[in-house]
Amino acid sequence: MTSEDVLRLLPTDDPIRLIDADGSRVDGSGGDRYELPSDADLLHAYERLVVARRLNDQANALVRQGRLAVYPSSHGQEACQVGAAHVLQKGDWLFPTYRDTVAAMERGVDPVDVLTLLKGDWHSGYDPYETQVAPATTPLATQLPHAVGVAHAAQLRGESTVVMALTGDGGTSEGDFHEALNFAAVFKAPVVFFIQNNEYAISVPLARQSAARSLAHKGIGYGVPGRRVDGNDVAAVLAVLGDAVERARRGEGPQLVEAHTYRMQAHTNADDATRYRLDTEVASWVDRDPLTRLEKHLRGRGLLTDETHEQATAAADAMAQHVRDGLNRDIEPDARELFAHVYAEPTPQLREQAAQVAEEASREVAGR
Amino acid sequence: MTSEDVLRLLPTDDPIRLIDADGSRVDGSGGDRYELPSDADLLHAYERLVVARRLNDQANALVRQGRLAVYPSSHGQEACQVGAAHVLQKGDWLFPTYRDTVAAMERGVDPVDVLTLLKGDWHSGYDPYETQVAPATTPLATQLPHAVGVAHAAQLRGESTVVMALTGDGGTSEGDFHEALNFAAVFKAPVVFFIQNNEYAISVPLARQSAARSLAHKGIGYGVPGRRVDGNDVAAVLAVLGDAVERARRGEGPQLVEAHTYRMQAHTNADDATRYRLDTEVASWVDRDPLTRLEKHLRGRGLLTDETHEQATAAADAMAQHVRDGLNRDIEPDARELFAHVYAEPTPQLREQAAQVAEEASREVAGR
Amino acid sequence: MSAGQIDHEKLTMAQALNRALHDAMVADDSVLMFGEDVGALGGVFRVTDGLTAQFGDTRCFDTPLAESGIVGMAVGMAMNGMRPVVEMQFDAFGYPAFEQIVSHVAKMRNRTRGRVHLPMVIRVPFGGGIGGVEHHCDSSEAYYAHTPGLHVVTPATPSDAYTLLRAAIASDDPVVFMEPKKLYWSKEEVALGTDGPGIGTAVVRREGTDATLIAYGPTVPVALEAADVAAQEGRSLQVVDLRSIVPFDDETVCAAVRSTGRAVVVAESAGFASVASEIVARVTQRCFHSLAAPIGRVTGFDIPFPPPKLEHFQLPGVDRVLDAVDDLQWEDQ
Amino acid sequence: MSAGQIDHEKLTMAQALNRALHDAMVADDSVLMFGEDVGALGGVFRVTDGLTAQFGDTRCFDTPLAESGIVGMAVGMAMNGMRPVVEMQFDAFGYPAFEQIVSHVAKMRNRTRGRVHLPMVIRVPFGGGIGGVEHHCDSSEAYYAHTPGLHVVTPATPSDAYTLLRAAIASDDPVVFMEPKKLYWSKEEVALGTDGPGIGTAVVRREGTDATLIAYGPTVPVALEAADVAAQEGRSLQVVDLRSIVPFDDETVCAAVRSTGRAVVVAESAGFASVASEIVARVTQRCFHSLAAPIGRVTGFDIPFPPPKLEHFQLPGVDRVLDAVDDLQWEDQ
Ligand SMILES: Cc1ncc(C[n+]2csc(CCOP(=O)(O)OP(=O)(O)O)c2C)c(N)n1
Ligand SMILES: Cc1ncc(C[n+]2csc(CCOP(=O)(O)OP(=O)(O)O)c2C)c(N)n1
Ligand SMILES: [Mg+2]
Ligand SMILES: [Mg+2]
Repeated sequence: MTSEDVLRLLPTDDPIRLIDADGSRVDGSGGDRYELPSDADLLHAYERLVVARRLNDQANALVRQGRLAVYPSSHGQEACQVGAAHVLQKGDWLFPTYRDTVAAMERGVDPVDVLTLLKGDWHSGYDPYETQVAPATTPLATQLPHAVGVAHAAQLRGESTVVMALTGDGGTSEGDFHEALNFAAVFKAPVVFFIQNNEYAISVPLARQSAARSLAHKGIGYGVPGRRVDGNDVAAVLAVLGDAVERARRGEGPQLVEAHTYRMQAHTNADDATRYRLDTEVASWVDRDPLTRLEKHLRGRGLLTDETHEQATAAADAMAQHVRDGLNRDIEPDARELFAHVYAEPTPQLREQAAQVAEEASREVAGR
Repeated sequence: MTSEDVLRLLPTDDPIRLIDADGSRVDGSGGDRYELPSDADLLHAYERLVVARRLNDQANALVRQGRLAVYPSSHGQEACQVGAAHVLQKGDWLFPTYRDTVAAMERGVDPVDVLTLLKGDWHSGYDPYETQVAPATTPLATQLPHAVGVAHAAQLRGESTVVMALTGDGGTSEGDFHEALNFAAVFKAPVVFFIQNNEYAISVPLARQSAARSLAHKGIGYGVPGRRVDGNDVAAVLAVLGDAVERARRGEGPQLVEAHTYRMQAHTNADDATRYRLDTEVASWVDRDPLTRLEKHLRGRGLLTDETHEQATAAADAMAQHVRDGLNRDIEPDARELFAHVYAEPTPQLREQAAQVAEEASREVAGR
Repeated sequence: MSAGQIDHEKLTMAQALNRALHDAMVADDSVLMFGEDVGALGGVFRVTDGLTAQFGDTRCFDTPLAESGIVGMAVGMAMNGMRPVVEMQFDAFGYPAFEQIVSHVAKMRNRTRGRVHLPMVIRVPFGGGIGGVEHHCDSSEAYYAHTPGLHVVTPATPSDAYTLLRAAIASDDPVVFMEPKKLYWSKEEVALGTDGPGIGTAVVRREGTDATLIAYGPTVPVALEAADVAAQEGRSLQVVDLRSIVPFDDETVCAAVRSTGRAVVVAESAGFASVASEIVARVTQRCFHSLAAPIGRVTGFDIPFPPPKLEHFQLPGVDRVLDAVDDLQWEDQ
Repeated sequence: MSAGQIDHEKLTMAQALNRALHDAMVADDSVLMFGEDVGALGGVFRVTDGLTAQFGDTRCFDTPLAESGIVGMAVGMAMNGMRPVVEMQFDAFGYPAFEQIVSHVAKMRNRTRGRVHLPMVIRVPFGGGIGGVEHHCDSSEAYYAHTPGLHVVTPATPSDAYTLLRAAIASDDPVVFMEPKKLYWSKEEVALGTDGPGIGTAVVRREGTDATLIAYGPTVPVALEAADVAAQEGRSLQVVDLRSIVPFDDETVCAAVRSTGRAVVVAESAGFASVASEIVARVTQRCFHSLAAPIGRVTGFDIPFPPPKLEHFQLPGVDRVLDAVDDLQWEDQ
């Protein structure tokens, strides 16, 4: 390996951007290496961004109405999540975090099922094997070694699966991020590590998370190419992640992509973001909104008709209605479920404990 | 930060070397940026390398004689350890691993005390506060966050302490390596992370440890300069580590230095290295020996007199005699020690347990 | 505060903890607080609220998101003259630091033959009952209590929260300080002084003659409520609050159990190989011939902590405690 | 091997484990083995000797040195059709993987409502008695046994090593497989078959009528030796080998204890909040009125595992077991 081979692992100085905040096509900043996605792909992304934004709005509303216990909104990060899902093929896996409801939906998981956990019910509202979407993970970065294992297993069987592993900026500080990236590199596992750098880990700003020029600069330390992309430019996200997925599939090993984006809302509804950041900072990101940016671009090129717009809105309406219906249904808690999934067969101890709860329940019924 | 600022964090393509295997002064390979240490420093290093080599030989002999239970030899790595210790000033801290007996000795710890643990007695044969040498650590990489904490505490009090934190190549794969480097970078803690890359982690070769061009390439991902040095060239080790210590002390934050060296002997005496590496590989490193290299260099420059040589041998003899005397003394195991150091004050539970052991002992005496 | 004079204030447990941190930081410059979101945000439970503002961000500060690094750095700072207090944001997020806690925090004094000691506190919000999603409701005290070299304490009242945290910070040994999340908002008049029962001392929270309930942290109010109900039914239950799991106050607990001859241990964590098991084993050993019935256990089931909609099944409640008391073979007398 | 026909060979426990891995890998392509130094070296205890040579380095391979990564990768592989077996080189080096084990290995089936299960084995060499330095002699079974969702088993004989490891690999649930280091070189005739008592079953290793010794893993030979000595002194001790800590075989253990009316639990790990505590608590609960004396405990002290020169004080030995038996209030009868 010569020096040049090493340097190509470093990301560009600035995040790759294909469409500017005002909707115009960008040249330079490394973006020239990537082609703009096809009109069809951009139009599809547009519709899905509209739906994604609506999911965030709808979920926030359900929190206010007390139907959801908590919601970590991805408002402002929808381009990352739509992009991450759309570049995958059938059979590829996605490993989402708690903030990646949109990405899971875009991979075909019913949003009602994704939100089940946040309603206070069982974690896995969905069957991970139906869509190859892993259960969303809360302990930060812990899903990343799983992603490597899934990829390595597929690789050993000669399958061409690619695994998209999501993490936040905060998650990159955990030991598991390091170990996963290193394992992937050593085993040349087809994993795309995708960091949504939204500038905050709850209240902690990026500067407290890393002193590096960018998080993508970590790749070279593992022999893995690192790329930076404007996370509010869905065209760039699609292009850069698409390229990364293709490389991973071709056997070039893991890829690291950092998207620069911003968490427009509080960490969750339980958080008070005014304690640690200024409204003016938030406001400065409004202009860079991924949805309006794409809309401007498509309108500028005459690609976005009122019809497309209405079609997207209709899709969003339908999704929102579906989510409301699904989440307004009341969950009947069933105590038997407590003991049903701990092991393939409940242990004798769990059978005893289950019997105790059943007995309590029958006494309650009798006592009524 | 401009691109140039970032690139200066990358190490040179080849390890920095000041003295070649044949003893001659090297130019190029980045070595020109560093001055050769003074004659006095080199002569001192020579004597200490002789003593260090002898410590390894003596400890191996003591293992064969059954006086030491186990010994992880640093034969071949003495230049790293002598260098790491000699660049520090009074008040600086050293965090050694189990393989760094020589480094600890070079910081002023009695080698008999360092070896106490390996004899089967208490871990800390020495008082870490007397020499600012932390107790040698076995769980890999776990000492690195401690090093950051010691450095940060000193920094907060305005002290100019530098902390030298040692790890092997294998240790860099652990999450704690990542977390420590990142904490140090974020807090600009004056820590020099010094990797002795000896090509193996027990039986696992470097290629299974990392796919990166070098381990020093990890620095840039934390915003930390990474440097590579020929670990069998004590002049280069002194120069590069000396520079790193100075930078850390000046407030430039943590530094990462990787020494390329080789573990000439098995992992410990309990290991069978023939299972995983060829004798020819080992033999190829004999020519690069740190001690003979320095000797050739000094002889070539007429600096090494027979007198110096004899003086070094005498120092080694004295040390070896001291170690033999110290380790041939039998340890009287005292059961009371079991309970004395668990807490500042033994808990009531421990007092009960101690009483039980005391009672057993008295019955044994009575029973004789 | 002048000597002998002690302020009293009505505080929630979270506020009492905050005051303890504040007062300890005023009293001793070497006391530091760090972790995730403990700075500007003041902690997700606001336990560190205002500390950065008052003491600056070198005394109370946010770290990168890495618990092993947090605990490991605290070890180093404690080695070098500081008295760090660190927060694990939720109980299950202490697990990444497990190696540091077990292999270093717990062992440093012993492995250095007493030469290096670690005056540090690891604050761990624990337990359920707040409708938290998975990984936010674990009870991990058994892991720490089983590890020699750690003190493990847990308050059940705002007053104890203050006293015990001050004692933990003052301790020259590492203390794992378990904070019952569901009691963060419980409120009472708190004496802001450092005397009062310290680490290693259990207290009898309610006198009673028929049976003894042994509880700690989040189950103390449950035990007290059960005793209230039992009293209405004519049964007199004594309630012991452990406060300190390690060291364990055998004397107080065994005296209490001997005085009634019957006992039930009430704890939230899964029961198998738990602190509750230990209490049953050691008290039985010491009080065997005073016992009219085997000591009962009301604990969490041996299952991962369930989702919010199901957590009421998992948490020891008054009914279950009273059932266990009923099972103490009264007919045998 | 043709059906019904079972080979017998004289093997050490390490060899029996090696054969179990080998035979499982022959029987099922999805069985993989990985960890630190398990490839060319064959493991520091040679348990994986020859596997890479025979099956290639995609079936048995070395990984980077990172235990959380090892267990985490195993989770992913188990999610995706494999049956990984991983080795933690020494007991204390499993701690870096603690978060993965507790938050994922143990919980995956439950959190996915049974949709994702993890057929994986974590091999953990544990215990002292081999003169190992610090961090090489921990007994961590209590941490795992306290964690719902894990099976925890430990063999005490080469035959059980073979049978239990085959059963663990065949299990659809994760198994923490605790290997008593000091028994690696114990030797016996081993039946290389997969039937025989499985996970969840304790066995009576020696019949006896006066008291029951309950042991597992490294303390089983100690208990047997104590029973030998006691027999010479005219006391008949029964010995139960747990084999499986989770699930626990209440039936066998309680039947044994009821038959003698007295019992001592013998375990190497620190006693506080341990598996031994659990055994005492649950057996007392179930057998209270059959007990002539409180169940005794001989365990490690509540101290970090001591240096080699001192370890004989820490390890439960025959004398201490016999002392505990003597303490079972025989005069009360
Ligand atoms: C191991 C672990 N530690 C702490 C937490 C608590 N926590 C939840 S989200 C969060 C911040 C995560 O930030 P980031 O990775 O940037 O993702 P984001 O929320 O911004 O999407 C923290 C500290 C956790 N979930 N897991
Ligand atoms: C956390 C942890 N895992 C595993 C081990 C067992 N172990 C001891 S030394 C070693 C290899 C270390 O290699 P390296 O870091 O390169 O240091 P070297 O021995 O070559 O000096 C291993 C795996 C350990 N000590 N700590
Ligand atoms: Mg973030
Ligand atoms: Mg090495």
